[in-house]
Amino acid sequence: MTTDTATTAGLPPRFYDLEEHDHPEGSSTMLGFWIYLMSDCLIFAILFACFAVLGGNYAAGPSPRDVFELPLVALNTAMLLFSSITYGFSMLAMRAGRPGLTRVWLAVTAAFGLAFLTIELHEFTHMISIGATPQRSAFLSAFFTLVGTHGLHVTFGVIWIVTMIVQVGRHGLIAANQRRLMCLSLFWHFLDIIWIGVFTFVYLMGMLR
Amino acid sequence: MTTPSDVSPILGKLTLAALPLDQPILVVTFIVVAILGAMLLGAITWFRQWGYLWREWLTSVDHKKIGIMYLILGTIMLLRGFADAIMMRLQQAMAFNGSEGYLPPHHYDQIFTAHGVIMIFFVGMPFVTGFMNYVVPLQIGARDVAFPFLNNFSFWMTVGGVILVMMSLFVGEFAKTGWLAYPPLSGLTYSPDVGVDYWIWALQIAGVGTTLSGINLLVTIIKMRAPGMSLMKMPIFTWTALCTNVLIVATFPVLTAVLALQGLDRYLGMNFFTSDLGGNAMMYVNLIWIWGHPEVYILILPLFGVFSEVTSTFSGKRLFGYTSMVYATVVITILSYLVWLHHFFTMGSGASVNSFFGITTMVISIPTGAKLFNWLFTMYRGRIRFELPMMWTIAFMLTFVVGGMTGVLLAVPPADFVLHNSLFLVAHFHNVIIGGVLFGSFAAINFWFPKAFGFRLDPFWGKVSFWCWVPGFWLAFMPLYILGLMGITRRMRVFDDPSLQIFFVIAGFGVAVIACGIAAMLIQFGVSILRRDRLRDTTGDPWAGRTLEWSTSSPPPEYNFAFTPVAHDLDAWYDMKQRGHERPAAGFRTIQMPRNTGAGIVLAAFSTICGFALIWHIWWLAAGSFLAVLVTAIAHTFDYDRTFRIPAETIADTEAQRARALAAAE
Amino acid sequence: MNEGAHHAPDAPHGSLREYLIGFFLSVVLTAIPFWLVMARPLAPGPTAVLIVAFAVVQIIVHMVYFLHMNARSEGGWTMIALIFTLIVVAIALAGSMWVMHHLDTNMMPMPHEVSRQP
Amino acid sequence: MMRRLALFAVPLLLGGCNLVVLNPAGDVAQRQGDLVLMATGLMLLIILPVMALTVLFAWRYRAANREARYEPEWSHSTGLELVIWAAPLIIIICLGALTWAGTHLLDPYRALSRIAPDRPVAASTRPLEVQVVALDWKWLFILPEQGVASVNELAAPVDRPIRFRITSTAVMNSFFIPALAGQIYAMPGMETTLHGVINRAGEYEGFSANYSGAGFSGMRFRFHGLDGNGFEGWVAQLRQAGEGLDRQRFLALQRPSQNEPIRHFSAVDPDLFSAIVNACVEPGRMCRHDMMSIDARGGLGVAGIDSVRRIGSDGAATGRTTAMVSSICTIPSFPEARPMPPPVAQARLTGAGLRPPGLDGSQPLAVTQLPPGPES
Ligand code: HEA
Ligand code: HEA
Ligand code: CUA
Ligand SMILES: [Cu+2]
Repeated sequence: MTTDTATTAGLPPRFYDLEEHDHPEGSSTMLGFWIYLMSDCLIFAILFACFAVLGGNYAAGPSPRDVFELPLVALNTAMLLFSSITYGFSMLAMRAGRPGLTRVWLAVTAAFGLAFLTIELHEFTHMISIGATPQRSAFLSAFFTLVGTHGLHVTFGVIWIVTMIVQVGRHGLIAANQRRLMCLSLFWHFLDIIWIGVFTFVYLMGMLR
Repeated sequence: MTTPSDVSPILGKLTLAALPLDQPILVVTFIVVAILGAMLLGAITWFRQWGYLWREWLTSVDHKKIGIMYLILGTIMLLRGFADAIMMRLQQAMAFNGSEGYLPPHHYDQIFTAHGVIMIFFVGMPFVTGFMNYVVPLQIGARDVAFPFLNNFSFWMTVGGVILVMMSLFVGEFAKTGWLAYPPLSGLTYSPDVGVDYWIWALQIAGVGTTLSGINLLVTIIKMRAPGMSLMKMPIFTWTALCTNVLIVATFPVLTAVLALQGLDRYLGMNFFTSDLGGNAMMYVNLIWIWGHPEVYILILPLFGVFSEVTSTFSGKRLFGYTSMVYATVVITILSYLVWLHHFFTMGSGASVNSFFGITTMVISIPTGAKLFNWLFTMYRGRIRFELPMMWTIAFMLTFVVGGMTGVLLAVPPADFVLHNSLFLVAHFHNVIIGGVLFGSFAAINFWFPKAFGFRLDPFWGKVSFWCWVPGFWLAFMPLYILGLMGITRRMRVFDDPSLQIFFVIAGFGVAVIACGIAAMLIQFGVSILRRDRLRDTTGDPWAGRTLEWSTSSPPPEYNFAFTPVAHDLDAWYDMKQRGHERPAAGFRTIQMPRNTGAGIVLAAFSTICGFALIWHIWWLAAGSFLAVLVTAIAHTFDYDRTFRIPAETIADTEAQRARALAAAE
Repeated sequence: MNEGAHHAPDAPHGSLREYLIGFFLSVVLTAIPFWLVMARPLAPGPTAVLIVAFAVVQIIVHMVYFLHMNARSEGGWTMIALIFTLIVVAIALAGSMWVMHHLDTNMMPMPHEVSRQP
Repeated sequence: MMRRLALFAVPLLLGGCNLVVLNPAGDVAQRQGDLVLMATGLMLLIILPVMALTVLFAWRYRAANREARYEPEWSHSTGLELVIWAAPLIIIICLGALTWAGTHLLDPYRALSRIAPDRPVAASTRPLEVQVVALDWKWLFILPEQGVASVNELAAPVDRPIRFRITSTAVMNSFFIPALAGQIYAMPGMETTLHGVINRAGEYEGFSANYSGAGFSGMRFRFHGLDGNGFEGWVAQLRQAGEGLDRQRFLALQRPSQNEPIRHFSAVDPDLFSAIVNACVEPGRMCRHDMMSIDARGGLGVAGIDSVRRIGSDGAATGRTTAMVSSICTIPSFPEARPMPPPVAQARLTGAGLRPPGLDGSQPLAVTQLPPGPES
C-alpha cells in the first residue's frame, strides 16, 4: 500500500512519460466493439427469456409444429454457415493484403446474407398469409420478435458489408479499414452464434414440444 | 381520445386538440418557457455566439466540455423535476376534507410519472455521467475518452430524450402510469393516448446514449490508464466508475429490450404483456426490475467514489482500506443482479422465492457497511477540514444510513407486505437518493468546480444552501415514514382522513425549506461567478488533492497533460508532491487530438424526430428520419480524417504560462 | 499491463486451416441435431438434451474458430467481458424462468394437477 | 443532526397518530408489524453506533483540534477490517434467519394455524371464503357461502380465519387492509390468495395499494370486524338487497366508475368468480383454463387461428377493440378452487434465537422446524 519501490534503483523516479509516442487511433476499437456485442447479447437473452416463458402460450392457436418447416430452416442455417466461411475467406484475403479478393469474398458473403433474409421473409410471409400473425398469440409474438430481431441484425450486417466493399474499393486495405473489417467479422460471426441459439431453442425444441 | 379513423396520413394523430389550451397552468408555463427561450436564442444571436457555441460546445468531442454539458442538462432538469415535486406536495397538502385539491387526476398522474422519470433518467443519470466524463480521463492521466465522437453522440441522444419529455408538456401529454409503466395499465387498452409512447421513445433514445457512453467509459478505463497505474492503483472514483459502467452496459440492454417489447404490444398489437392471447404482464414486471434495481446502484456507486475521494482529501489522509473498498464495490456490482424481485414480493411468487431474494438483498448492506466504516476510519486520526464537499459527505453519512436501514427493512418480505407501495417506501428511496445521490452530487460539484472553471464556489452561500437542504430534507421526508406506518399509499391524489393533513403540511413546509436551499445554491453560482477573481485558484490544486486531476492546471488545457504522468502510487499526485517532482519545462511534442464533428448532434436530432413521428403515428416522417439516421451514420464512416495535431510550440506556450502562474502563486 | 496495449493490437486471427476445421465442425454439429429432430430416432427427452448439448459445443466451436476467442487477446479483457456476460445472461434467464414458473403455478387458472409453489 | 433525528422520533414514539401498521387489529398484520419492529431494532444495533461515530470522529479530528493524533499514512489494519466486515455480517445472519422463518410462516398463501397468540385454529374451523375482484375503480366482494356480494364494503366475523381469493378485471391492483394483514396484488386473469383474521371488532379501511389509473384515489372500501351476530345481521342486510348479481349485471358493473358508493347484491351467480378469473364472463369467450389445457395439449393448430374475434373487450370502457378467443363449448365448467396448503405449525414467529418482543419463555424456532416446502 505504501509508495512504490519498483523504481530503478538509485535513480529518481520518473513522473512523466517524456518519450511518448502517439497513441495509434482506434487501438481501443476492437475491445469497444466486443463490449457492444456483449450488450447486444443481453438484448437477445431477454428475447430468449420471453420465448422461454411465453413460447407455450398458443392461445388455442397454432403451435410450432403447425407453422415451422424444418427443411426451410435447415436451408437457412446452411446459408448462414456458408456466409461465415466466406467471410473467413475475405479476412484471409485481407491478411494477405489483397483488396480485390477481399471485396469479392465480401460480396459473396453479402449474397449469402441476402439469401438468408429472403428465405426468412418467405417463411414470415407464409405464416402471416395463413393467419399465424405475430398478433395471434404470445407464442407467435415472441417468435416473430426473436427471429425478426436476428433478421434485422443480418440486414444491418449486409448494409455494413456493402459499405465496406465501397470503402475498401476507395481506400484499399488501410489500417482503419482493416479494423472495420475485423469488427464486422466479430459482428457477423456473433450473428451465427445467436442463430445457433435460435434454431436449437426455437425451431428444434419447438418441434419437440 | 383519438380513434384510428382520426389518423391523418400527414400529421398522424397530431391535431390542434393535442395542445393543452384548456389548461391554464400549462399555457402559462408554455408562455414563460417560450419567452425565456426566445430571449435566450435572441441573446445568442445578438451577441453572435452561434458560431462559438457550435464550434466550441455543440460539436465538441472534448470529454471535459461534454461532462459540463451533462451537468448543465442535469441541473436544468432538476429544476423541472423540482417544480413537479412542489406541485405534488401542494396537491397532497390541500386535498383533504372533501377538497379535490387543484390538480385533476389527468394532470396529477402525469406529474408523478414525469417527476420519477425525469429525476432518475434526466437528473441522476446526467449527473453521474457528467462527473464520470469530466473526471475519469483526468484521474487516469488520459487526454480524452476512448471514443470521443461517440461521447458527443451519447450526450445528444440524452438531450433527445429530454426534448421528448419536455415536449410532452405542451404537445399531447405524458404517461399517467407511474415511472415504470406497468402493463396492462400502460397497454393500449387502458392508455390509448400518446403519453406512454412519449415515455417509450424518450427512454429508448436516451437509453441508447447511456449504453454507448457506458461502453465508451469502460474501454477508456480499461485501455487508457497512465503508465504504472495498475488496477489496484486506480483512484477509487475511477473504480466506482468502472463498476458503474459495467452495470450500465449489462443492464441498459435489458431496458432497451423491454421497451421494445412494450412498443410492439402498443404499435403492432402483439401479445407479450396483454392477457387475452397468452401474454403475461408479470413478465414485464420481472424484466423491468432486472434493469431497475441495478439502475439505482448505477446512480449511487459513482457518488460512493466521490465520498471516498472527498473524505481522504479533506481528512488529509490516505483512504482507509482501499482494497476492501474496491472489493465492496465489486461485490455490490455483482449482487445488484441478484435482488430484483424485492420490488414485487407482493406479486405472490411464494415463500422460497421471496426469502431468497430478500436475503440476497440484505447481503448488500454488508459491503455498503464496509464502505461506511472505511470512510469513518479515514476520518479517524485525520485532520478534517470542513469545506463544503466534506460537509456534504458527513450529511450523507448521517442521512444515508437511515435510508439504507429502511431499505433493508423493506427487504424483509413480511415487512414489505405491509410497507410496499406505501409512503414509507417513498421516504426510503428519497432518503437514499437525496441523501446519497444528490448530496454526493453537491459534494462533487463543490469539489471539482475549481478544477473545471479555475475558481472556487462561494463558501458562504454554499453553507446557507447546505443548512437549508439538510434540515429541509428531514422535514420533508420524515413525515412520509410516519404516514407509511399509518398505512398510507403512494400515488394518492386525495385523502379522506383529515388527521393526516398535518403531516403533509409539515412535508410541504420541508420542501419549502429545500427550495430555499436550491435558491441559495443558484445564488452561490451567481455570486461565485461575480467574485471569481477573489475565488480564483491558480495552483490547479486548491484542496491539497491526491489524484492526478489536481496535477494539471485549472481549467485543464485541451490536451489535459502535456506529458502523460506516470503513476507510482495509489495517490499518484500526492506521491509526486511528496517526492518533489519537477514539471518538465521543455521537450514538448505535438499532440494528436480528436477533431470536433457535427455528426453526433445531427444523428441525435434525426433520432429525436423519428421518435416524435412514431409517437404521433406520422409514418412518413418516421421512415424518412430513420433513413436519414442511416445515411448520416454511413456518410460519417466515410470521414477518415478525424484528428488534428496541436503543434509543440502551442503546448510550450501554454505550459510556460502555467509555469508563470504557479510561480506567481508561490 | 496496459503498456503493451498502446500499440495497435494485432488482433487474433485464424488461418485457412482453422476456418476450414471450424466450418467442417459446425456443419456436422448442425446436421446432427436437425437429423435428430427430423428423423426422430430417439424419444423427445433425450433428443432435447442432445440438441442442447450440440448447440453448446457448436457455440464453443464458433467462438474458437471464427471469433478466435482466447484468454490473451486485449489483455484478457475480452474473455472477462464474455464470462461476465454469460453470468449475467444465466442469472437473467434462469432467474426469470424460476420466478415466472412460481408466479404462474401460484396464480394462473389451471384445471389440471394444481400444486402450489412456496 | 442526531438531535434533529431524535426530535422526529418523538412524535413517532408518542404516537399521537394511529400507526396502524405497527398496531393493527389482526393477528397476521400484528406479526408483520412486530417483524418490522424487530428488524428495525436489530439494525439499529449497528446504525446508531455508525451515526454516533460519524459525529464523534468529525468533531474529534477537526483540523482545529491540534491535540488529536494525526497519522496521514495510516490506512490499513487487518484486525479492524475483519470487524468492519464481520459486524454487519452478524446482523445480517440474524436478520436473514428471521427473514427466512418469517417469510415462510407468514406466507399469505398458507392457511392460518392460530387466530391470536396461544389461540390455535381448531381443526374443524372452516375459514370464511371471500372472493375479491378489483374493478376500475372499486372493489367487489363475493361471499360464496352466503351467496351475497357487495361493492366497496366488507364485513367479517371477529376471530374467524378469512381466506381471500383475489383477482382483477382490468389492471393490476393491490388488495390491502392494513389493520388485517399484508397486501397482495390483484391481477387480471390470475388468482392470488391471502389469509387473515380480525381480532378486534371495529371499522377499518381497505384500499388498493397499487396505482391503477384515474380513479385510484377513490378505490377505497370499509371493512367491518363484527361479532358473530353482527356479521349475520350484515349478511341478512345484503340478502335484502333488491339486486342480484349475474353475469349481465357484472358486465354493467365492470364499466369504469369513480368513488362508487356502497352497493349490495343478493343472489350471486356461484360461478361468477371463476368466470371472472378465467376472463370469460362475456358469453362466447373461451375461458383461460380451457385455453391453457388446449395449449398444454399443443394448441388447436392452423384451424384454431380463426377462433379469434375482435370485440370491444370491456364494453364501452375505452371504445377500443381487443382480440378474444371464442369458446368452443357453450357451457363453461369450472374446476374446484385450488387446494389449500396445510396450515403452518404452531410455532411462534421467531428466528434463530430471537424472542418476540414482550414475551418470555417461548422456545425459539429453529429453521429446520419449518413446514417442508418442495424446495426446502
Ligand atoms: C440510489 C438509490 C437507491 C439505493 C442506494 C437503494 C438502496 C437499497 N434499497 Fe432501495 N429503492 C430505490 C432506490 C435505492 N435503494 C428506489 C428508487 C426504490 C423504489 C422504486 C419504486 O418502486 O418506484 C427502492 C425500493 C426498494 C425496495 C422495494 C420496496 C417495495 O417496493 O416494497 C427494497 C426492498 O428490498 C429496497 C431495498 C434497498 C436496500 C436493501 C438497499 C441497500 O443498498 C442499502 C444499503 C445501505 C445500508 C444498509 C446502510 C449502511 C450500512 C451500514 C451502516 C452497515 C450495517 C447495516 C446493517 C447490517 C443493516 N429498495
Ligand atoms: C433522483 C431521484 C429523485 C429526486 C432527487 C427526487 C426529489 C424529490 N421528490 Fe421524488 N420521486 C422519485 C425520484 C426522485 N425524487 C421517483 C422515482 C418517484 C416515484 C414516481 C412514481 O411514483 O412513479 C418519486 C415520487 C415522488 C413523490 C410522489 C409520492 C407519491 O407517490 O405519493 C413525491 C411527493 O411529493 C416526491 C417528492 C420529491 C421532493 C419533494 C423532492 C425534492 O427533494 C426535490 C428536491 C429538489 C431538487 C432535487 C432540485 C435541485 C437542486 C437544484 C436545482 C440546485 C441546482 C443544481 C445543481 C447545483 C446541480 N417524489
Ligand atoms: Cu400474476 Cu399473477
Ligand atoms: Cu431495488
